[in-house]
Amino acid sequence: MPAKDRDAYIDPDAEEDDFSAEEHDSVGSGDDFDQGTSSRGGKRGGLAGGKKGAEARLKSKGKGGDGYAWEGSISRTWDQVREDDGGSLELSVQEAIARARRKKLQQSGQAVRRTIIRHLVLMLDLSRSMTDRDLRPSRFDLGLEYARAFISEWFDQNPLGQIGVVGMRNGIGERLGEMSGNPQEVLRSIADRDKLMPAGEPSLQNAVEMARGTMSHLPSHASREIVIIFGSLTTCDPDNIFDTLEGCVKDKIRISIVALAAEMKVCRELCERTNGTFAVAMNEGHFKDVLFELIPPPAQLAAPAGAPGRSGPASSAAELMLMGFPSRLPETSPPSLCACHSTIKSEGFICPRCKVKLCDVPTDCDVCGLMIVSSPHLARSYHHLFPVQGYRPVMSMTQENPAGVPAQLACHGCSLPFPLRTLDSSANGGDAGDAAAADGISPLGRYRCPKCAKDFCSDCDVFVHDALHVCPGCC
Amino acid sequence: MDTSTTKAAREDPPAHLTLIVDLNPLQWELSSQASNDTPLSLSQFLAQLMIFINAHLAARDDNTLAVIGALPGYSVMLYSTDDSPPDDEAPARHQANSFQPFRMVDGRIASRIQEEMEKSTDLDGKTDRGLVGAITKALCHINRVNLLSVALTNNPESTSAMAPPSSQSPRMLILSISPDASTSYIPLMNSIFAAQKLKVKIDVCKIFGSDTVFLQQAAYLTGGSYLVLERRDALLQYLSMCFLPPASLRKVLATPSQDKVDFRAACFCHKKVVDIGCVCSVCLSIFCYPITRTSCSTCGTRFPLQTLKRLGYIRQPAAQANGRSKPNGTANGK
Amino acid sequence: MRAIKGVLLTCDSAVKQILLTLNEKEAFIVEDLDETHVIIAPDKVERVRQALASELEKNAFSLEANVP
Amino acid sequence: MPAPAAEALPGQHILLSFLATQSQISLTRLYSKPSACLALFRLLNALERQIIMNYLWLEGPVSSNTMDVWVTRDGRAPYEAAMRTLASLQVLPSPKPGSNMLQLSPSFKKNFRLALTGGGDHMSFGVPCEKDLAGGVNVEMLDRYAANCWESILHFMVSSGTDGRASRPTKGILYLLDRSGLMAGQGAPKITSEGFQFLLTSPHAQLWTLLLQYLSITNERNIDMVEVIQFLFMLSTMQLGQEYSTEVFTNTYHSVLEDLIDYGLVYKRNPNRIYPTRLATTLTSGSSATTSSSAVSSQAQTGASLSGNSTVATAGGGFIILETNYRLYAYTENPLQIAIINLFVSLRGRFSNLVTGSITRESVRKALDNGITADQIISYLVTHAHPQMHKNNPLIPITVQDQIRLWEQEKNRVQIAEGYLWKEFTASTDYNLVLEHARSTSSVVWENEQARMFFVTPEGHASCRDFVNQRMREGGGFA
Repeated sequence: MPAKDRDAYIDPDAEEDDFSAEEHDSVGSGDDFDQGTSSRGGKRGGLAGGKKGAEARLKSKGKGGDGYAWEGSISRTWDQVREDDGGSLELSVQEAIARARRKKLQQSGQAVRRTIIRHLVLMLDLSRSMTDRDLRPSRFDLGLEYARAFISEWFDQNPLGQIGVVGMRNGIGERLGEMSGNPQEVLRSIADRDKLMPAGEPSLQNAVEMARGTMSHLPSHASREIVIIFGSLTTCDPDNIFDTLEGCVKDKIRISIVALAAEMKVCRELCERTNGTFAVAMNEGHFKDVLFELIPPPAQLAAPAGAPGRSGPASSAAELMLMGFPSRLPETSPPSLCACHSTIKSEGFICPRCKVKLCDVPTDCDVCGLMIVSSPHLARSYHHLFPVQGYRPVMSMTQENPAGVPAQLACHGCSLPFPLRTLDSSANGGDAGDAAAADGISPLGRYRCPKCAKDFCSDCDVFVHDALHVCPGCC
Repeated sequence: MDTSTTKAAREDPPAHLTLIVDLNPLQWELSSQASNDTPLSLSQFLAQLMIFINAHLAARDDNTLAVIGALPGYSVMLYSTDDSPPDDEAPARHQANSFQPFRMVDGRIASRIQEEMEKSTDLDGKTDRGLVGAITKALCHINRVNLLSVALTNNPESTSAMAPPSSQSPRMLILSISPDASTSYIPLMNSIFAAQKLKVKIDVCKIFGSDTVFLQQAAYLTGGSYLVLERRDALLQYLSMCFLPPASLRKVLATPSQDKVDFRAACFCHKKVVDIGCVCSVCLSIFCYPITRTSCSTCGTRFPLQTLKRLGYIRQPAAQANGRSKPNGTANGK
Repeated sequence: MRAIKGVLLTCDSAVKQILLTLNEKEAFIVEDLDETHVIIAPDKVERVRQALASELEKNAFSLEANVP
Repeated sequence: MPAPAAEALPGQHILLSFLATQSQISLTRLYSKPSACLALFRLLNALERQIIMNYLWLEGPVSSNTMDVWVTRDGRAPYEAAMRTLASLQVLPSPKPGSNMLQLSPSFKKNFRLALTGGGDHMSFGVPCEKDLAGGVNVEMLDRYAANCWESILHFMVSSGTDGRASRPTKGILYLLDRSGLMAGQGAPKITSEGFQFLLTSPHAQLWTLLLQYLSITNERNIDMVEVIQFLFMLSTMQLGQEYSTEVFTNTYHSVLEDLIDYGLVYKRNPNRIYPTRLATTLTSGSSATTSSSAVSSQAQTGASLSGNSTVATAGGGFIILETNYRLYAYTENPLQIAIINLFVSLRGRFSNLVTGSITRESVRKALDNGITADQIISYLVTHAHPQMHKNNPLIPITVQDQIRLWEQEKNRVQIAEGYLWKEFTASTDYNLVLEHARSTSSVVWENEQARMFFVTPEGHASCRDFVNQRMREGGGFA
């Protein structure tokens, strides 16, 4: 896979989401590991924020031993906040948030080809190490919570995908949920917390082999991915795991790991060889961020949309699929038997080919095998394929506006007027202006669509790119 | 007594209504022609619309309103509650005969529509762009208003931690007269999903013209009502019965629901509505079946030969290949 | 068969015991019905109420008194 | 609460229950003003409003079945309640027996349509005047004025219980307070327990309590009640900050106007011109959310007391912080608020913008003795909680809430019921017979089968005695 591909997919998020970025090294360095093993208190500090902060806290906290739960949950708030010169906190927080948002936006917008039909095995570490309480309330509970959120969000963005769930405990892989395209079904498989109680050692190899077996029969146009939430620092394998790795590479399975403890060589190797991502969660928020980075469909190839002929190696996996678009029967229609559960129901969807009634879409028709999707399902994925171009920050009204064109008074999206004077850059001096420019923040609070040249406010900018996926000016 | 009034106030949060008015002059011209069973001209319609707006504002002091006009090729915000009020008109005796807020809102909307209609005298402009633009603008506006109310919540000055951020329970009502435009399918669908995320109900009232499948889906997917005006002389009755009640009331007084929703999609090659189609696995473009091409017109991917064979590939005569957005030289690639 | 005018006091059993004690000083109970009910003379209600309140008040302790 | 003419249904505005007791003729006359129709419409709940809208544009009567089909299964009960309310207000009179055709009252229909469409020549929304720029009258000033007037009344009530330093309000107000049972005693009136309860309710509720009382004495004063209501409704549809001419007012309006100026609903600077204050313009909006942000921020104190209205969440000025150790900090310097807090808090210290104190058994006892209930104290604390408090869940520390309720229960360890004890039945049949009768009148307070005794209320006693006597006369056997 070309390096470009990885760039589009991996987010250099380790630095980005922590606001005191320059205070510590990139994720998963060796130091981090040492701290994690040497003392519990140090570990928590290491996760919480920069190492300097951690050391300072270690001294003050050293005698207190483990500390109490409530200490842990509040100890993080100030990591993210730094006073600006005037001593005001609010501005720096808001700016940091705005910067993070804008950085995220800047990455999208380039036309990439993405895998829409995805198959994913979500692997949960259910070993004893998950009972650790360095993430609140515990690694296990937090992991479970985020896994559920991950699944809901994943299906929201990949309506045609399927997820299977595998657990790792007592040295074996446990199949918790079969591959399924129904979010409810997948969620049900990890709904019962008591059945998933952590025990024993994890085995990466066993679990990966199990996942590989599940996905081996899949057609070539579908992606095969494994996402592992890994809390342990060991793996208990029956055989050479690197053989498994070779197998995964051969089968084009992409492995991504979110480690909760520290970096392990074997984990990074698994990810790097298979073009996946590896990340170590530093704290609760960061855990969620790195996990959710894995939700958008991975880019397959950095070819601009609509450019013909430039078919890369991945295009060999392209397929044409026959799909049926059903019509929905109203609740008032006469009840009849459905093909999938043989129960009598009045509402349902009619397969356009064999006219049999089905309960829910998307599904494969039980009679003729046609893949049945509703057009909204397909449409849900379109925004990945036709992303809105990123807006450029407007730096100054005089430079950017061609003479004779009056400046827009109100945001083209929400129609709320722009502030007449914003964050007055004159007061802060040129310094602030430069810094803002580097971060892609407009001092005027205006962002301009390169296509339709309309100005938008920062809220609408984020909304358009995060949720709407349509530029109000261009459409 | 105090607690009881408090409770009643809680059950019934202020409502936000965004009206999207289709102002396509061509369609209104058609609608007002005497050859129709019940001709309805724009001015008649606006008179009734104003009363509907007044009824919405009358219900509660803090009900908010935004009106967006969809004109051929563009859309424009006509009125929004957060606009600063205009300069005071000279008080006059006749003003004692109407409620001041109504007078102000109605006057503003009427004059803005007048302005816009004079600007766009071009009768055969494109119809579609305006509507989707209006919907996206409406969503941006609702999003912004939501954000503002959240900001207010976090502001220590106000004490509304108890109130959910979306106490506004926004709704959108599209008064449509133009037909579907298939080119706006993707932006419209994206808007619908954004509306779902914002929990905005989209109501659609089709005042003139045939059913629009896309708006039907919009109403269905967001839980709103879709209504084709059967008797256009009773517009006001329809509006106040079906589109005035906020979401909480619709649990008590039913509003018309759709019996059948068409979930078919338009194919990308001929913009035909299809029920079985071929879908490109890379970009999910829909093509009609049997397939007439060897590569995807959207992403340029070439399809494997055996698949084409399996799906009954028909080599298409070159003469028929016009009228689609086909990139050069890909149709006969293999 | 007989009907007598009176005031029905409904109370908990602790209060009932206090009432019985008070009754020894000054009889006001007309009929002792059960654990939680007594009938008392209508003209003595106010007196009983006050006596009971001051009796209960003896058992209430407050931090206030100790804090300046 | 001083009882208005009728008990308010839960969630219903007290004015509506008052109107429901009025004659059809008065109501029809009331609906002759479009502004009155509009104001009444705003007092109704959402469902009732919607039902009106459904009927408003229909020309002829409709069969009730036509409309009923739209009601969902779950909505049946609220729908019927709404229809009852509308019928009692004569807005949508119930159909004549034997028919099920419904339509809005013609007078209401005509004038509410006029209110929505504008037009006509009824002058019921007030005749605005040219702006008088020199006057220095602005919204803030009006808010201050209204708050002063209203708070001086409340302050007088509070201080009457203690030292009575507050200035005496006018005679009219004193009479009203006396009539409504909020204060009692000639010469130097004292606040009653109803009065204490009154103080803890929201300003909106307080205002209407007094105004209803005002309406109920219109008869003695030979003022036309319908016109008074019309005038109040007219004020409620006026705009804050706009000056209105009084030239078109009727005599009734003029005489009422003087009283309303005392209450702070109206501000009068020039002859023949008035400004409605926020108290007036929010009379029928049922919510204070319209309080302008300037009022909230620039004068947090007056804003708070004015807007501590029905919508708790939007009230701009919570100022009370209550800790789990019963300590209370109130960020206020408003004497009225301090006086009210003093009703149930033992205050310790006073600073320039802060009063501290704690909730103690004694202080709550004192409040309970004044007739204030535990729920009222708690709801007052909730309503006026400082924004910081809203981070807590529950808002008021659970220990404090429980303790206040326990203190209330402690006070009520003995329940007292007057009545008669029936005893010494010779046969159980006699006992059962009489008891059966007493039960049928549901007057049995206590019974004991073993001892053959039961206790009945005085009314039940009379009925039982008659029953027994009759039975004896008829020769029915009593042992």
